[in-house]
Amino acid sequence: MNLAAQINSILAALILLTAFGLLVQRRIYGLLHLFAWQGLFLSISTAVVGYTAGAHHLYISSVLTLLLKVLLLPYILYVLIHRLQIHKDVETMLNVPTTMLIGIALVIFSYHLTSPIRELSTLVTRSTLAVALATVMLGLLMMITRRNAVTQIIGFLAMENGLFFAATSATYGMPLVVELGVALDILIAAFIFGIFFFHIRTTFDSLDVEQMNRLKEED
Amino acid sequence: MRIYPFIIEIFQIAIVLILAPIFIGWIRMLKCWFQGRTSAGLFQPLRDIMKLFYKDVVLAENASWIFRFTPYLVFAVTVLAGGIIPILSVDLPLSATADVIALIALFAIARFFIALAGMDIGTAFGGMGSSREMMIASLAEPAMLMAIFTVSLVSKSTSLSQIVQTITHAEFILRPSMAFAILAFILITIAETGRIPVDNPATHLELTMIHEAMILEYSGRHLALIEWAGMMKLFLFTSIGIASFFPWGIAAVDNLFQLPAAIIFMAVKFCIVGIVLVLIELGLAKMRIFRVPEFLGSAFLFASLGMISYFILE
Amino acid sequence: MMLLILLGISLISAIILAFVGDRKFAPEINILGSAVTFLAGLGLAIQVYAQGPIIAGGKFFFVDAFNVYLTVLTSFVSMTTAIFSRRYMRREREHGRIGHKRIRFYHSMFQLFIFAMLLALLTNNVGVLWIAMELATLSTVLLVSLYRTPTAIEAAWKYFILCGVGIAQALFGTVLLYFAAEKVLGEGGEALLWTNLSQVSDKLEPTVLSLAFVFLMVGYGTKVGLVPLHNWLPDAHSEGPTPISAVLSGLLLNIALYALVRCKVLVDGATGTHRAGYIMMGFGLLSILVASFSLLRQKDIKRMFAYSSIEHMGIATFAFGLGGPIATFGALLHMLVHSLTKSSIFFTVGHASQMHSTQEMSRIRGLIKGNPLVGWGLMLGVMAIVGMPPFGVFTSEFLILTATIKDAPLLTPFFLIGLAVAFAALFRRVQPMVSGSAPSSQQSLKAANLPVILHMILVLILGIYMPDFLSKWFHTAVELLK
Amino acid sequence: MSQFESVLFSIILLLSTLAIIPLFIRRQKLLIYVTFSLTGISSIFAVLGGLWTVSGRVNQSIILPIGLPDLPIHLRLDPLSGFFLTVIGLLSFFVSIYSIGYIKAFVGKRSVTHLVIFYCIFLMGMFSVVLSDDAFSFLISWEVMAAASYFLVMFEDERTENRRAGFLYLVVAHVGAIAILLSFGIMAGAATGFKGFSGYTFDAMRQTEFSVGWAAAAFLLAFFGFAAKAGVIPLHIWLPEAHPVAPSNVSALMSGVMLKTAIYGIIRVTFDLIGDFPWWWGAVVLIFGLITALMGILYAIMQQDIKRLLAYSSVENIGVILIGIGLAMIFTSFEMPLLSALALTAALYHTLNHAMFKGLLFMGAGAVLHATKERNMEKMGGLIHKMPWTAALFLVGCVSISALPPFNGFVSEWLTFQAFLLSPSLPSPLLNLLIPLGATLVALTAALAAACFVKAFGVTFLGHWRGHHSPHIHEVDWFMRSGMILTAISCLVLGVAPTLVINWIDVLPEQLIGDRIAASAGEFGWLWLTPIAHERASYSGPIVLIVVLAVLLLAYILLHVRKSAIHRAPLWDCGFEKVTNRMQYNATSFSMPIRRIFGFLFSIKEQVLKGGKGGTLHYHLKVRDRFWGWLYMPVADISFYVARKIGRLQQGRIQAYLIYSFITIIVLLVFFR
Repeated sequence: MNLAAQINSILAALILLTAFGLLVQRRIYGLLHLFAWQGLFLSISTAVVGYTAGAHHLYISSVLTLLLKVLLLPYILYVLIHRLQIHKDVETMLNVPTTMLIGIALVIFSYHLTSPIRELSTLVTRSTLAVALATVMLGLLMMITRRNAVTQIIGFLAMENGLFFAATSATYGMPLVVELGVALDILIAAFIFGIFFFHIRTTFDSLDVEQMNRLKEED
Repeated sequence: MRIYPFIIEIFQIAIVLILAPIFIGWIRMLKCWFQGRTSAGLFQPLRDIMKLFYKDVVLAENASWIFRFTPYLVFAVTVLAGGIIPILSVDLPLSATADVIALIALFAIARFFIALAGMDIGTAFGGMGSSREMMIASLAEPAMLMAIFTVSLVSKSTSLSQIVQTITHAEFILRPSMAFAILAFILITIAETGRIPVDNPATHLELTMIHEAMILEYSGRHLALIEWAGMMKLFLFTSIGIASFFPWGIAAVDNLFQLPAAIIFMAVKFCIVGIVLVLIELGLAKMRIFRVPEFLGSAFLFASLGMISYFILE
Repeated sequence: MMLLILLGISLISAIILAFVGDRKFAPEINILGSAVTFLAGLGLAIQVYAQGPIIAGGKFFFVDAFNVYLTVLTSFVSMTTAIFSRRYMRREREHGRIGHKRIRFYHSMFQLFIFAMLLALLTNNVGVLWIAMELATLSTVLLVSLYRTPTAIEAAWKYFILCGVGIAQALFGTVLLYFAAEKVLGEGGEALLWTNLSQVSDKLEPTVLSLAFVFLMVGYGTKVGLVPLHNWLPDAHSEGPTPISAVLSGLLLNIALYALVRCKVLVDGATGTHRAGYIMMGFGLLSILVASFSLLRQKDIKRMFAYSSIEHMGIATFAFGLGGPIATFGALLHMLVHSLTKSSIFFTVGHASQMHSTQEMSRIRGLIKGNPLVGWGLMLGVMAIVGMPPFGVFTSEFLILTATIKDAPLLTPFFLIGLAVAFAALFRRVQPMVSGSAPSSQQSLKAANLPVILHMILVLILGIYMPDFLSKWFHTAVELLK
Repeated sequence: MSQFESVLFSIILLLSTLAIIPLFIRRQKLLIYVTFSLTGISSIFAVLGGLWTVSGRVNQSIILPIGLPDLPIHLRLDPLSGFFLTVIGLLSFFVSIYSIGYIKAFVGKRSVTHLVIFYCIFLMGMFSVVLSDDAFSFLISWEVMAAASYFLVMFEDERTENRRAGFLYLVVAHVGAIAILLSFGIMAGAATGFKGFSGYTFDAMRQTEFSVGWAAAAFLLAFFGFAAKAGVIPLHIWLPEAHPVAPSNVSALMSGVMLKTAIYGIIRVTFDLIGDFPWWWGAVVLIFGLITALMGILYAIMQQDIKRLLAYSSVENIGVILIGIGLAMIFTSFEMPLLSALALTAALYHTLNHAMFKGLLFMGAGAVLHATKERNMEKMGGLIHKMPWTAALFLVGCVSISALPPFNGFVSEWLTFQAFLLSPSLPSPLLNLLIPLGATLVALTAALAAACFVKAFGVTFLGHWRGHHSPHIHEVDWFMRSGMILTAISCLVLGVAPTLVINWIDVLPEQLIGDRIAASAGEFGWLWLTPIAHERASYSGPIVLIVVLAVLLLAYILLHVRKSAIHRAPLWDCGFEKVTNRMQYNATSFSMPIRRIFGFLFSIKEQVLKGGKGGTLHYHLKVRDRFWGWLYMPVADISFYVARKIGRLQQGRIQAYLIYSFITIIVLLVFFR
């Protein structure tokens, strides 16, 4: 197992760690930092993979990641949080240990899922695909367990990170067109949820999504 | 084109017209004798009819044409039936006009219109009579059909003259099915012709009458026609029974010389039937209207027993 | 060339409209743009019809019988919707439900949405297909919340989050697809081109693809609105402005189903089993049942028809899953007639709710008396959508049902229960709305007649007579989807 | 002009009528005259085509260039369709004449435009149903017919009862249509195995041999579907709701001929498309026929609404027709072509007859409704004085439907009885024992029918007006009268000349079963009808008519040679005083004895309330269809229960939705990877 692979797997571990951190972090700033860190690890690993595999378009995407996920998005969120004055509030969550256990179960499950692919793959990064899938799942789990709109968005973006990581680890990155397109979409999404926060805040005077349950069938 | 069948036809219709009232007279006479009264004689019903013909008609104000048309129709239909049933001879031109089922339908016409007439003037009694009459009829008809079914099983036909011929020509065997059928038929005849215990032709006690309630408002020739038709109905039902169960003696085709014998046979049979009927009427009292379904139910039971026993025993 | 016009016009007009803003002639520009798009679509269709499938733009675009008819459909319905929204939106303005800024926003986003859908249809690149789908979602999210009422925002938020999550799954599926493809086709853009993939589909790694299909199914299935991923759909449809509801259920669902079917073809080719088909059948049947029973308890008119859209998407999905010439033919036809009928129903519904200034069905009465076109339009539209002849929906359901009896007789009862319940539920609600005498509170309005009449006539024609070229198209499409 | 041309011409004429209707929207009266005369003409052409097809034993088929891509619309004209075409056309011709007078009453009150439009579409639908020769076009015309009639039922849609009836009708009809679709699907599948569309043509179905199971499934589905349309109990529930509330000319058509298209369907599928079948199919049809006939007439007797009564009696007659068909099927499956030909002839004949007299009766009821604005018999009475024509014609209808000679109803019932009486020659002893019991049920039905129509006519037209204040009632105009007169005449003719009619329809059993009864039926010449053999049974309508008339006249003349005056006097009534109208027997009291006897079949709520001023008694009676409680309510409850449970899915919290998709992924990954 060569150096690049080692570095890559360490980064993968870190990403997984951050994912778990996101899952249980109560404070909103903490979430933001963790998210930024995750982005950073992601971009580094992308660069590393690009270097070892000589897939140069990966540099572009790593830079892209750096700009988007480490700088831009956290910044936007930061600004929003300030505007909305919610940087203080601490989110209540349903009990942490269970969430952790589920998270671990998910990691194992995704490992089990990706094992056949690992056999197939010849890439140095192949072992990290499980982590990627796990990150996606954890992001989804986070969106389920959290009640705050902002944290939900962060979970969503974490999922995106996971996908991105999957792209780099399973295959040496998607074709450039796709990478760019995805980035563009995420950007638009960012603007949209920015707008949304304000709408929600103005209409429900809080960002708790639990309040949004008027549209339902049962009576 | 043979001519004398037509003569027989006319002759038979005439006999039906004349003998029907006399048959009623005979029944009443017997009744009187059994009850130890002196009777009005054999021809009293005939005289009554004649008397009614000479009376004027008193008609309710709002009686419509139906009310006036009914007696004629009822009479005509009954006469036609009289022309179809083989009473003296099977060699009747009209006999092919209707088989037993159609025959019953002919009587149904009469009933239908009498019921309408009963509702026409719009009295409570009229309606009551029609309603009950239709109820009884609707229960009697299935039983009747069942009995006919049994008979036609034996003789592979529903046309009466055919039945007569098959039974007379076949050698005589005691058939349980026929026995049951006869029982059923007697009960049905009692119900259809409005005799005790189903209905009482003599009464005018409001709540017990059925047939009388319908014709309550009739008078004069209308009443005469209806009464006459009623008498003929009893006579004809009896002769249906005779034709389908005891046809021996009815003249065969192309045999004029059997006719006198046939007349005598017929007279004897009718006398006996009269006695039986009277015994029944004396033995029983008129039953409540809602016991009638049970009465007819038993008739139906006998009939179906007859059919079943045909399949099982014969 | 045609392609450029087709995609260009809608993009350009989106930009123009963004600048034009709320001038008097903005709606006309909107109509004009989509009309030109429609003409271009027709041109393209003729081209394809004449000379078979087209690959253009350095293999970036690929047009075959399957997507060209959807292209024409999309551009047509968007045109009629633009015509409809002219009068509808004007009235909304007059009643002060929306202001200038939002009108501007509405128009340009509408065009952008069309662009996204056309891109999704025409592109040859599975990745770009995904991007376009995401773009379509994003461009409609803010349209759904156009009215800024609490419920509208809630609906939009749910739409955004749920579809976002779903689409993310789809991306993962796409990644896996690429992973499998690159083994065969080598790295780079080539590996995501559908044309190449479909040629080598039998060489692709089955385990990976079956894994990929799960994610694609969930991802695109969310956008198709398949139970149990459907929850965003009724909310979004009922809260958004009616033209958007019309295009959402008329077009967007179709496009998503299109994407799903494209993927299914690959997976079937790779695995050689019918597993993907079974999954789709399961989802379809579940959607039919759940949707039809939910129909029974609806009070909001647009919500009800949203559920009926779920039901019909379920039918189409089921049919695609069933496979076989007749079922596939039926499914294609069903996509066509459903989007025509459903959009025209939404047009009438929009006017009906404007006339009574409510979406509650219990307060909408006597439409035929009030405005014959709206009333009869709604009545006949519903007759069509529940599958009464001589309308086109009957034809497709006829084919699908008879095929079902042959291939999956045990599923037919459930299918039928769904159809029957849906029929009863819809009629139970619609009949009192159209019939009877009009309440005093009812206001009169100038309805947009043309779209409704146009759609109904088309559906009627499709019901009793199918033009030769169309059937030929469908047959070639069926061949493609074998 | 060939048969097919004349039929097609009639359809085209209807289409063009539709085309010109917009010209007259402003001039409603003119619209009525134009459209109904045109529909009348087109139905004449249909009749001609049909008659000629049957007598000429034609078998033509054409293919129209429209329809599904590889399945153009096939049309076929064979004796079976020709016969039904004649039935439909004949009644619709009479009704069209009648409608001119009837619909004019609406002018000024409401727009009749969409009524006439859907009237045309309705006729077109019925014609094309019997013409179509492939599953697709059959279903299209079938549903178009249903939809058109639905809109006609909804004509006076501001009344809630109409809306309820329409809804019920459409739902039942649609469910039935789905079942029919399925059965066609099965047959088509067996025909081609779904290689292409060719299997959907009836020809393909004819030529295929079906496996036993599939054939049975197809038959049961088809029977269910058609039964739903024909109003076979327990699927009859919509019929007594929809027929009464529709405009009377429409209810005449619906009861008279629309139900018959279902009969057509049953015959077409069983005898023609499937071909050979086991005996129990026949038994199924027979049993349902018996139940329908008996229950139908019992419900009919209980009614107070005259049109409801007629609707229920339609149910009964459908039952009688089905009995004939069932017998025919049983005989066929035991290879007794002659007998089954007899039974089938009886069924077809009754189809024709019922079309006539039920049409007549509904038109009469319509006339009454038109004159009194009243459907409830409890308020009627004595109309015979005010509207003699209507009364006489209605009476003809009543006599025919109560199966009294010499009118037409009797002939078909009599033929049915003959078929029953011949059943003992069946090889299976069990059937030998059971079928006669069926015969007695038919007899019971017939007798009850007579009672029912004594009530209908007696309560409506005889006695005194029962309402509190009698409105100014007038006889209806000549259009309505002539429509009814023509129908009445055809009732009489069909009753008096059965042998000719049987000769005419003889080709149907010959083609479907392979034997014919006309040879034996006419062996005595046209005067006597002898179904199997003259020594077996015989009936002669003409002689009955002539002799009865002769004797009647003779008696009348004899009794009027001596002039004897008629005194009009007040009622005697056993000397009771002050007989008021309220004392008359009314609909409820007339049916009381029968209600007492058969009460256990209904859910009857009977209560006497003391109240009002002076302690007047009020009697309330409610006779309800048990099948509501047994069949329909539970279904509705269950589906709403399920709906409520499913509603829980959409419970508003976005987290829940996310969980759904999460779980979905997991499940799929675990089980379907």
